[in-house]
Amino acid sequence: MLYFAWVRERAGLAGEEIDIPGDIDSVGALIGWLRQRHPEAFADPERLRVAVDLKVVSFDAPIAGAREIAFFPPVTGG
Amino acid sequence: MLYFAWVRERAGLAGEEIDIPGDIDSVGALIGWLRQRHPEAFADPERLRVAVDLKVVSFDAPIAGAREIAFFPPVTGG
Amino acid sequence: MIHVRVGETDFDPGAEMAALGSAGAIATFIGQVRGDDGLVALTLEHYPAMTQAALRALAEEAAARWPLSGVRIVHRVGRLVPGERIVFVGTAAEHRAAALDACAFLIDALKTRAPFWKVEESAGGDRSWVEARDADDAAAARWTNLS
Amino acid sequence: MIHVRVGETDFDPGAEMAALGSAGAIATFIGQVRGDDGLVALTLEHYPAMTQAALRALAEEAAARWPLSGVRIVHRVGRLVPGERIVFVGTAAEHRAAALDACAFLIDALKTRAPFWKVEESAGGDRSWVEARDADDAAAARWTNLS
Repeated sequence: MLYFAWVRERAGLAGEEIDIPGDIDSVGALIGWLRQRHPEAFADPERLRVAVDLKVVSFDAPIAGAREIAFFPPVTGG
Repeated sequence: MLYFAWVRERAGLAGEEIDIPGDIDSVGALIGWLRQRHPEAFADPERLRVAVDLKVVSFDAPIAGAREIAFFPPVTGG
Repeated sequence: MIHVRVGETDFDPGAEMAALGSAGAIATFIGQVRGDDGLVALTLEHYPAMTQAALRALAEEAAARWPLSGVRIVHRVGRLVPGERIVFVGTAAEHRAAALDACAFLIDALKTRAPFWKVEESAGGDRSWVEARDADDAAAARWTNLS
Repeated sequence: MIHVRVGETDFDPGAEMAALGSAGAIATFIGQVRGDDGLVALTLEHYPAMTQAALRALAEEAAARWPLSGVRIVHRVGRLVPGERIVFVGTAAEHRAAALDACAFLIDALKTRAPFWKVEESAGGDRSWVEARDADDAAAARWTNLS
């Protein structure tokens, strides 16, 4: 699990290895589960974006078999 | 009178001092009169543009008191 | 034909431009840190494993859409002070419309589709994450209706 | 804030860009001679007494229309061979849309409203005056409906 920008700051860490329970099968479910672990970072799912194995996906995307999941705010580069 | 680009080449000169007859009072009339002098350069008025005292004007513009009149094709810079 | 680069070091705009070659039309854009409202620094964070591929994908999308002979994107990360360069986008084409449109497309797309985040430091020591702007989304969305 | 220059000598794109300062957004366009169809040289003629004022008027029009902190136009005249630079247009603004739009406006306007004429020399020794293009008029006309 990787966290960027204020997600990283609110979670208090840039990344962590987690074993996700088997019944957590989508990004949306994962957010609900992570909220217990990092209440501040995951309090407001609407402000979060997610990439599964380096591809930006929506909250209904499956996470089975994913090797790297990253959470971050909407991007602000350029 | 100044000539640029193919107007200059067809007239065979870059400029000339001319006394314009008093009854030639507009750019359009001047073109008709210059056509006798430089038939090739002034054969096709639609392809000509004109500036009177450094301002691009239309063919119905007056020329009374003008100090410098320039004829040229549509511009192709940039 | 496509060159993308991400790093902390500054770039030389003249050299980037020269690398686009002698095509008929070269369009470039440079974004620099503004010193508005007492900003003392801007720090850019990115997602290293994604960034290079994301920039390359945008460049390839531009090259598929317009007849380009060159695309260069250079994006800096790290802490930058007002006046410093953040990003260079350059496009080369035979004709000006392709170069200009592709350059505008790329900078709009960079703002909404590349994994960078900015945090601002103010004179008082406050830090705040820059919020994504609806205007940027609208600017980027312009390009989705044209192809 | 406005700089316009006409002459036979080449310019340094990096130096022109640097002269636009450290605004948030810098957009530039460079036009170069293309070697299409056996072209060996392009010669640019102009109307010296009008040119500088015409370029300045275009720059001022852009500055009145968009919130710009800098405008630079450099236009070469004389005989140029393929690959040589013809024109530089650069704009500086706080935000990218103003810089990009003003830059595109200026190059469109230069093509239709500045007193330059191009004559092409082909490998066979033929010379022919470049014809004004309807597409250029259309590109320039886009800007008249926006203000």
